Amino acid sequence: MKYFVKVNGHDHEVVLTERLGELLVEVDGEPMDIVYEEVDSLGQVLAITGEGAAFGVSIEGDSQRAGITIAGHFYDIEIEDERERAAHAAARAAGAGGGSVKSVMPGVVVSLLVAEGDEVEEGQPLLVLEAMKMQNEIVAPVAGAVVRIHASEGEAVSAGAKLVDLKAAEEA
Amino acid sequence: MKYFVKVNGHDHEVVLTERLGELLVEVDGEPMDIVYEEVDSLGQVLAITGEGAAFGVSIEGDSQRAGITIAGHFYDIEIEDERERAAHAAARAAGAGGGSVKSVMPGVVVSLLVAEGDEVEEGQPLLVLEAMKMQNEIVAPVAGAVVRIHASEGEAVSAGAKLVDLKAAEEA
Amino acid sequence: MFDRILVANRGEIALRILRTAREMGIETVAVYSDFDQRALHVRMAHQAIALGGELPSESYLVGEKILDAAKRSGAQAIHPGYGFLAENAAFAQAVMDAGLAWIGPPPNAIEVMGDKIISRRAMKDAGVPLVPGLTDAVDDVAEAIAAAEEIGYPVAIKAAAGGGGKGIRIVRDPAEMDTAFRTASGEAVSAFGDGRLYIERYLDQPRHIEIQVLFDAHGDAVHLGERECSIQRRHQKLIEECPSVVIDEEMREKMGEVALQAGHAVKYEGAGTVEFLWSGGEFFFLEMNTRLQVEHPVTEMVTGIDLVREQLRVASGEPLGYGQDAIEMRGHSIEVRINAEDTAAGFVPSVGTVKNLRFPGGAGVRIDSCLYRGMEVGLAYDPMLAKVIVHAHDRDTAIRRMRRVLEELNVSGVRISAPAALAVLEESAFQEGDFDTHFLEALDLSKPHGNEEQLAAAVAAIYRRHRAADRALAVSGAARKGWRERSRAMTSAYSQAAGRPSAGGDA
Amino acid sequence: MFDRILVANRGEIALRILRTAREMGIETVAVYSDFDQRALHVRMAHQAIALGGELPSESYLVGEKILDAAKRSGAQAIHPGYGFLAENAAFAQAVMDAGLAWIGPPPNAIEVMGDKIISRRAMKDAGVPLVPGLTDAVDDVAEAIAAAEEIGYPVAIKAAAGGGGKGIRIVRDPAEMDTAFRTASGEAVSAFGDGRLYIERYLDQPRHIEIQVLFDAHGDAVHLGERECSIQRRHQKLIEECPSVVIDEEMREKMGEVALQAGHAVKYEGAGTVEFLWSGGEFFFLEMNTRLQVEHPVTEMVTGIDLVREQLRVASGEPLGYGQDAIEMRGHSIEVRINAEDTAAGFVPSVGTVKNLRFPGGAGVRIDSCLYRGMEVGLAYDPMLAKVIVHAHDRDTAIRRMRRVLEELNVSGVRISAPAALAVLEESAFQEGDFDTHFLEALDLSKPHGNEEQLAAAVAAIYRRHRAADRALAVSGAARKGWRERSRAMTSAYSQAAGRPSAGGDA
Repeated sequence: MKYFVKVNGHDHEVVLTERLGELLVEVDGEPMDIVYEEVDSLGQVLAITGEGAAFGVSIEGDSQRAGITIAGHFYDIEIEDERERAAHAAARAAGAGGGSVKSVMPGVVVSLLVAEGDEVEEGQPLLVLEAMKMQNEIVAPVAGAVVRIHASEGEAVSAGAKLVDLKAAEEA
Repeated sequence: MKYFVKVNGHDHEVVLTERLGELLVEVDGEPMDIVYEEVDSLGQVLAITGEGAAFGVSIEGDSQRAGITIAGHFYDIEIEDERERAAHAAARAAGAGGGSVKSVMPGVVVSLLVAEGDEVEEGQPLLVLEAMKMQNEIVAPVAGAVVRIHASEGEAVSAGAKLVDLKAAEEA
Repeated sequence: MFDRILVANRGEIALRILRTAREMGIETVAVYSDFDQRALHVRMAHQAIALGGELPSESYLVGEKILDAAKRSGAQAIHPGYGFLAENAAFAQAVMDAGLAWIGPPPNAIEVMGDKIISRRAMKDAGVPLVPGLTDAVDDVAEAIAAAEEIGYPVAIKAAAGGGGKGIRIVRDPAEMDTAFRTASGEAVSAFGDGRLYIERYLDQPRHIEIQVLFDAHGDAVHLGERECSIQRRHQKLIEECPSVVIDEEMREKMGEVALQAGHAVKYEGAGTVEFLWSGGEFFFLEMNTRLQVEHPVTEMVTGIDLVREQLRVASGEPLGYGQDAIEMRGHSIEVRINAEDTAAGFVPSVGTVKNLRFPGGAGVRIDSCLYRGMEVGLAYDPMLAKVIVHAHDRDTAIRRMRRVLEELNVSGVRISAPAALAVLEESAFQEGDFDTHFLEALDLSKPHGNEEQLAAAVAAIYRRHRAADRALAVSGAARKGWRERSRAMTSAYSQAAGRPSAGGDA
Repeated sequence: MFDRILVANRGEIALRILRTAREMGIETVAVYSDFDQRALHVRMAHQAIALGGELPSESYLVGEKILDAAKRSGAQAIHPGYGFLAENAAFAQAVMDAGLAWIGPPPNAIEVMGDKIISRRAMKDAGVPLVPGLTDAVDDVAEAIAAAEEIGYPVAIKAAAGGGGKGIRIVRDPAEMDTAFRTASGEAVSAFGDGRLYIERYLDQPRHIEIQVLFDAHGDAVHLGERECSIQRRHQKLIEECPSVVIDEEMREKMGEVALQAGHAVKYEGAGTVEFLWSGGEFFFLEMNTRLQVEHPVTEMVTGIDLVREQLRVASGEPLGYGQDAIEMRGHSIEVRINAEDTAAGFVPSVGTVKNLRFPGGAGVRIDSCLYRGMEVGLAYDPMLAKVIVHAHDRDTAIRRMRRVLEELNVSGVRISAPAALAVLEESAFQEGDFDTHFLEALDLSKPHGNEEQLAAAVAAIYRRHRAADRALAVSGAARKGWRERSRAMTSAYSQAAGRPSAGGDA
């Protein structure tokens, strides 16, 4: 099985092949010699690669998105297998042409600075979001038109919630 | 439901009664005011009794036998409900008249000091058990006759394994 | 000394205070909101009193509930920790009016130091050096621009009632004043209910250096040297250390003297911190924190003095019993704050349930933490979950030790600030002591700092493959699972037959 | 200094050594038996080399495997920890013959000190005070009785090759000699393959007090004060502290001088411990441990010196660089060993899988542990899982701190020795410093020491009731469980397509 693994935004390909009861591991086209040992059911893994380089690895997440910690550093993981990648590519193609500004953190919308139909510049503040008692301006990532506003003033929003739909100027 | 709970060898009775969705707790005939809150699935419990005395409690074990740690002290628990108590009492009555010396720890039998049929005094060494590299003499708890020897020299035994069956002198 | 004290706080600071009290033979009373029913501070106290309510505003911030809990528990004194009611002069007064001891400075000292404008005026009178600026609030943008011309750009606009970085804006040019003034004022109103702003000079390559002081009720006082807190972002500190590389013995004495002067001016009692901005060998009074601070452990590690113990001794009327000569600083200590936040995405808060938990160990390592497996991390409370503190004979070894410690630490279920701290510790400029308060914001934390991407990719793929195999086996496996493994913890509050209210119920 | 070292050990001591090496910028190589594949020391090292085999005799005790691992990993030196090959002179020689540095004393020093009879003779020649007794082995019971008459009863029979309490018997009367001689001899043969016994006076109310020494390769040496290790059972220590309440500055200097004399007599290098029996102001040489000891952290806490760091410095040829004047003792430190044993049932070993794990935190607490959730505790290896060490400004506070710490500690899945240690710390005689080496054995640990029996009974009943309710719900609940929750961990060792042997395979 081939996996497409984005690690901190960088693409890697991992191929796992079972042969005679052994799992052969290939990363970015090169075979990787690895001992993989799960310590518990909480995502603690021992990995020993090559000539004995040892790593205590912690992994958490679901089948699409995971976080890995190795020696204190965090690796953000997005993973797709071949079938998923094909399915996702088809979905992206179908949905192209629009864009949503999402909340990167949970918080409360303190004030809306634009209205539906407004034309906005890239970097123009769209709304003020308060999280952990700090106020943050959420700005337009591109120039364009405000198609729809999903949040109202005083509303609590969760991380990943759609705030504003924009139609990019070049699409208009 | 009434439970017979032996705590560090001392008998206590706990009655749990559900009334209108609340569990009423009675210990040794007295009502106990208790907040019981399970923190996780690993046996961590918060208990607050009476006027607010708070305890972090750790519990582990199975439905018959458990260990509880409160503020660093360990409580050995044997628990039976009414039905189990009746069943166990019947079993004990049926099996009366014999006694087994059991291994209190896992180890290896280094030497047997008695043979089947021997008469032994209370305190007389029956065998030498080596555990954690220390040799320990296992002695007869009562005077009597050696009915059967379950272990042989060099044999590894687990904790709780029967070593020697004795017939007490007063039963002879 | 007290027989029993109540700790009006939660999290790591509640535990930290409970620990010292226990070690002094003092009984401890914890209070808790409904959200915190399973918290470690509840389980580790002798008594626990429910305050009711999920939010701070319904629990830890409600003075009457705290006072009622103190009365019910028979506590003789209240320790407020930091945050919540710690710098609330009215509450301090109410505690004393209720006949209880307040483990903190006199209400008047809190009040004076709590207002930036009044405190600056008081400090000016006491001869404490201030950052060039106005001691009065500016009323509008025009006044602000006039003031800035007088002081010289760049200037900082700050909320008079502020703290923790809220309501602060830097202005380098008159054109920026309008926006800055409006947003700072709005933030100040929303955060403190007080929109007054004042203006001062903005210093270049400033370092945040603060002096720990201890005053008894008999007029005696000592300072315990400095803490270097320049590794911060939006005035939220991430890494603190003691001593500072830029402070020598002479400078320490000078700053210590000034800090004691500041405290004496407000008749301070107990433990407090005088914060300074340090720039090119000059230092200026910023504010005085009239409470125990988050970063107090680095001072404890280096001086060997237990600050909570000293707070309790002072509050019970004991004299300090030692002078400045008794204070010796040994070795070097560093603290890293473990916050629930995604530092790679601009330090946004991270929420979740703590799953795996592995703390570092070994020599010279101190863990002040409220973390436990199964803990829920939400948005309603402070994101600081733990502090990791190291001590070693010199700064270089302390940095190496902290790197080792952060490499050992593992918390899963929420994102934590440890990788950002590790990135700072790996920077050679930090290692050489060459940094200021802008260091952390200038560091690109979105860029990955680990070098094991291929390994991470391989582990992720194998892990996913194993889970898929598990899922295929799950149906047959479920029947074999024992009765002790459960998918979630259960909760019950039982009251006795006689119908007395449960101790865990609403107070 | 070395670039890379191999640690030929496991458990907490392997981690402890790895930690200091990491902090010194030295790369670390771990070795492990099949049983230890998931162990923390494997996960925390830079490199890990499998030795193969489940038992110590198939792995950590096989010198050739260790040397082969060192060669493969490119390590320049080997640290043996304690136990296993640490006091094996032949192995030390083999390491040196292989061109590697041995982080320990010269083979000859190990050899002389490893034999009780030879070492006593050497110490007698060096003017070190010995317990009245014979320096020669006694061949039979008659000779033993004659020797005992000369020395005076009570006497102790000890194995010449012994250690750790094996092969020791106390004889108070000639009539007891026959049995004692036979069992001691048998135990000595089985434990050490050497049945030789010697006899010495048995001291009343003896305390086990030992001196930590450090020698460099250039003839310089310092002692680091004493450790009080009298809380022991069958010569297995449970609680150690530094300093000892019975040792004043003058006595410390005297014992320190003698300890250095002992080391100089065998041309010692590195860290070592000279053990004394102390009785009524007199002290007598017991033996010298030619390695780092389990209880070394209490000395580190009080002196501020990292003993492993000093071992590495000495082994790499560096001079100590400081004299006796530089050694200052500050405050008081106590260590408790956390063993997997049921102390209520006579300290029998406890086996199982570690489930819950909660370590204490706060100021003055050090955790040296190899514990992790899911760890299997078996019989093949030492039952010591962790050491908890505290430091405080005085002994009274250190005791209170340790009590607080043991109250916070929670390990479930195996029984641990912490409740026994807590029982000792709660005894007023211990608190007053009034104890000897018989204290622990005289304490009735089968008697419960906790006072919350009724609470325990109630919690047990409610817990059981909840589990019964879970069981009733289990079938419907199982389907909802996610793919990440599994009943057991999975293991795989993969090798690459090209067919090179896996690094995790047999060496």
